[in-house]
Amino acid sequence: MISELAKSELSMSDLAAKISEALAGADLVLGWTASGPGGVAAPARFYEQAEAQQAVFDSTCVHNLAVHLPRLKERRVGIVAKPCDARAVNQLIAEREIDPGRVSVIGVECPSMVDVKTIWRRFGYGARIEDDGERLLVNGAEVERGKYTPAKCADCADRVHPAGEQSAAVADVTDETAADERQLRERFNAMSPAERREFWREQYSRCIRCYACREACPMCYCRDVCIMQSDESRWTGGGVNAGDAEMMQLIRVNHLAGRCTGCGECERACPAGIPLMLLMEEQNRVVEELFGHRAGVDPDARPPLLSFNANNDGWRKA
Amino acid sequence: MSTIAQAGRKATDPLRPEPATVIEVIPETPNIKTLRVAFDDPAVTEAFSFLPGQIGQLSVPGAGESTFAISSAPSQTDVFEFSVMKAGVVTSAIHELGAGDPVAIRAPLGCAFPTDEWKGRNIVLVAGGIGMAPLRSLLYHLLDNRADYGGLTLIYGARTPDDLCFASDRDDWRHRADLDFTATIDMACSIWDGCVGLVPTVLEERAPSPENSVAVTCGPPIMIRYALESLARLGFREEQVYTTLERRMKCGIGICGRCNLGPKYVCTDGPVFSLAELNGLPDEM
Amino acid sequence: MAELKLIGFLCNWCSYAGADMAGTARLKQPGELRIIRMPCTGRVDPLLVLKAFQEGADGVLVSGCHPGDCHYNEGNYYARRRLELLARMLPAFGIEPERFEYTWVSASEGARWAQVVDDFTTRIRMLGIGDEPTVAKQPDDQRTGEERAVNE
Amino acid sequence: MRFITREKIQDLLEALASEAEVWAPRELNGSGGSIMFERWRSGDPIAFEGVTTLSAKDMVLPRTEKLFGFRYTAGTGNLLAEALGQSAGQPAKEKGEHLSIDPAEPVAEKVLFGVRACDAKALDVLDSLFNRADGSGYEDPGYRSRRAGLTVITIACTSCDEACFCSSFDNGPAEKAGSDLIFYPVDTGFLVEAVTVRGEKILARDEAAKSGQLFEESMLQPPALAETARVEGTADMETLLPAIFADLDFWERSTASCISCGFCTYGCPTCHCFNIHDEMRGDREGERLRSWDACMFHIYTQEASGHNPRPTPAHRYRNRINHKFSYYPENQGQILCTGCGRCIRGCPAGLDIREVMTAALAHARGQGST
Repeated sequence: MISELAKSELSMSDLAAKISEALAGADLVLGWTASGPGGVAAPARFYEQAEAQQAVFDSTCVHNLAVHLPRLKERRVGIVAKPCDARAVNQLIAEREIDPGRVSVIGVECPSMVDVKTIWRRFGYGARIEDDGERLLVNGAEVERGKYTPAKCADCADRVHPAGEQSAAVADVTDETAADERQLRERFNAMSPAERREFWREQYSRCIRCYACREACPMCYCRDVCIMQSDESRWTGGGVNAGDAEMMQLIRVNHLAGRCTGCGECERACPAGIPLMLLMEEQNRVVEELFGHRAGVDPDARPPLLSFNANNDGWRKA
Repeated sequence: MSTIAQAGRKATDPLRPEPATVIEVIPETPNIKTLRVAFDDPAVTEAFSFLPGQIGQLSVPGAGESTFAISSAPSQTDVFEFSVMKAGVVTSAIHELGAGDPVAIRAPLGCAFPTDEWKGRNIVLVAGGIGMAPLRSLLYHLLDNRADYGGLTLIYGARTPDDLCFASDRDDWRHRADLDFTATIDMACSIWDGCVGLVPTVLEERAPSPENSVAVTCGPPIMIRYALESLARLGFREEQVYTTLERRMKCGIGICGRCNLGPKYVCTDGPVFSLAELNGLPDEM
Repeated sequence: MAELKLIGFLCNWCSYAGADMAGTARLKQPGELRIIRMPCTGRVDPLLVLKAFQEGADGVLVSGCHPGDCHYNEGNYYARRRLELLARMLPAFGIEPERFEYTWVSASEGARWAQVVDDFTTRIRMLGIGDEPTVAKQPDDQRTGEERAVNE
Repeated sequence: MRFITREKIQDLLEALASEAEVWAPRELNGSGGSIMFERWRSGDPIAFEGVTTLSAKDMVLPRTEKLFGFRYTAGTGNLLAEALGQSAGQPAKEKGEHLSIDPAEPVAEKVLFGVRACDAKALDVLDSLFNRADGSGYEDPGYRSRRAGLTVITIACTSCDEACFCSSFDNGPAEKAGSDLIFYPVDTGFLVEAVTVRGEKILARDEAAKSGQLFEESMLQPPALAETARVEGTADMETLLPAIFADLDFWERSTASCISCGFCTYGCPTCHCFNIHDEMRGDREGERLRSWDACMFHIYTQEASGHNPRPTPAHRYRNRINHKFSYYPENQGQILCTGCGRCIRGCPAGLDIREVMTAALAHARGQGST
């Protein structure tokens, strides 16, 4: 069940209290501690109420922890979730993958995440990131927040938490926001299909087939029997090459049709920096255009590709 | 651009198989077939030999390669056998093969049963289902060198009479005076007038003496587990008990990484292990 | 000039029979389309279409029973959603959307089938040979620097 | 020591490129700033700073490598089969097929420029499995010929980042093992030290250079090297890890955030597990390929029967740690980790192998005392 949201003035002690409270009914709570590699938050599990004091939530809590829920089906789990993470929880419930009775969501307002990966690329791995909600500092010097806001946050449509309350500060959307990502998207949008094919081949040539895109995705819960890595299926070969990488992503896009909640974890996880969300975003847009559906907003909604409308689906006349 | 020819590489590349041909396919059970195979190159046949318990990589190029115990007598090397249970992609392709079809083989791989150490001792073989395959090779070796060993006992079981392999061998084994052979099935049925009972149960009923004996067991993991318990109850110590393991393998030469039990690789340090060795390894079966 | 490769995924119960009818009626139709018989358009995984393009198809046509007439009652209703989504996603994948079509042809519409094939083939002929198959199977040894865009 | 200016690096690579493929680190476009080893061509820029996203191991263990090609042809195959078939009264060659396997193909000589000591050392670590110098072990033909044709030019590290931990091991930021030449960065160029005869030959090749002398003598002092983070007690893990192997609860808790992707192994300069698989090109011919595989994948140990000895991410991570710090040292005499930190920088789940190592050591020592 999605529990009430933490109030807007969420302090770390409130968060600890929420986690302690959840642990009264749960075996463990998924959240973050501050001590991750590179000095940013890292995912953690809280089993005992005494551990809850270590919990943090800040703009480096980029991970979507809902990815762990399908593997924890047998346990009663609490999960600290940003609004976009909560959409994934909702979608897992909608697909009957997890039992809502065993999951309690500790909703946290999202201050808008920072793009840790980009900051580190630019300032070196482990560069110190400080974010007081207004000013963003890297190694003690203020930087322009907009440049280090992931596009998914800049364009966030989840300012209203799926549980119903207003989610507070999302970064000001300016032209500078997520500049690199926007530039890439504009460039992509201007391409012809043939140019895009070339673009993707170039991108996919860097894929090393580590499956981080799949494993980081909360909705890719077929995991161990996934057809893109199977002895049985011949959808892809077993080698590392651009063609198979392309097929892998076509499989992912297809299988996430109407199910992707847009959390961007696939792209964040990709060590080769392949802009996977270009495809996911486009598909989410088309799905909404065709079926008026946004995945994970309503845990009771029927996935659009598992249903049909006999009378109104006629896009092409016979 | 200069290149280095791969000259100087050892004469044999361990990952490169030798072309071979299926001579005959013998259906054993609804899902097990024995393939009689021979290398295409007479020089390869000439150089080929194996010991009981050793394994080989049999491939249908295009479908892939898989690991099997060599199930035939080590004394015969011009034509030898793999008994293959249909389970995945490669074994399904193998089951499609007929006489004359080409295959490729890397063999022998792995280590063998220490039959030299066993000379003068009684040998108890305990097999279930497809687990008879490696023990069959061992049994033939023991029979070929019968005078070197003491009493020879074989208990071989399967779920139903149809699931017992090596029908023509069994006829022979049953009539041999120098082999105490019991075939058993899990549950009684109308077409079976022999012994009925699970292999470990039958083993305890037959109660072979641990005195100056070695027991060798191979079969489904659950059978092995209970057979090991039964052997312990009969008084067999862990260094008297041997088994041969199966794991997913790819390279067969201890480098691709997947078949290890702790620091030991089933493909090279095994597949034959004494229970004493196994008990010293991490439990990751 | 190399021959066009057109792939048709046809429902067994209607379009395949319709194509058969067009054939027995000796209706004139172009020969580039290679037909794959499917049990239902509901079985046409959009990935089959994409795989066909990846392997070098110049055009892919899916044809099934008219909505409302599915042999399995609702297979083509599901297919319609998937195929429309696929059609709109093709440009993002880098495939010209004109190279794909889905349509409905019943078992009795032999003449209509001939028309569909003719229209589709003509359209693809205008577009010409499509993208080379993505050659997947190149061992990494041949990985070279010049195929990549790099910062100058 | 010998010295080369930064400007002359291009001339050096130019000279080397006339005889072999040169590979050097380079920032890629459109990849969010990744640095990768790329084929170097005259005039290409080189990324002298930073660590490549992937290691250099694909110089010796390509991501996908053709083991051999094979083809099915009509015609005679096995004489014995035919003889036996005739005596049995059945035609042996029902399908008239014969299998032939292509001979090995030559591989190109390569120069790897600008690698870090952790990656060069990793080659030395891999040698102990794939290509033992004393010939006492396995010799992998593909690895061996690639390695024999590989010249390794290493740049010692004068700075490092938080994920680096090479100082935890015998190697460090200027480790020599695995390299032919070591370049020490100084103000205007690099002090150069030859490690092998092959390295010395490069130092002696000035006469071939278009722009005159490449190397000069220098009295400059070698720079101060980087000091990385350390995990203490790495050498003890070989004997300590087996004690806590069976404590799956420990492994589950300490690796809980692992999402079971393969980046840590694919990014790792020493991870070398592989898959062997066949791909057909049409009906009559195909290739047997060897491709990277990862022990973090479920399918890696999945058996056709359905049984999997390492069914959860914790089982798999436990194997990975044990392989690196216990099994490999026991079997090959070297730790299978050089502290490059890629698995830490690149982990999408923020898991830090150093924390798992430290926790495992503490846990094993704690168990030992009770």
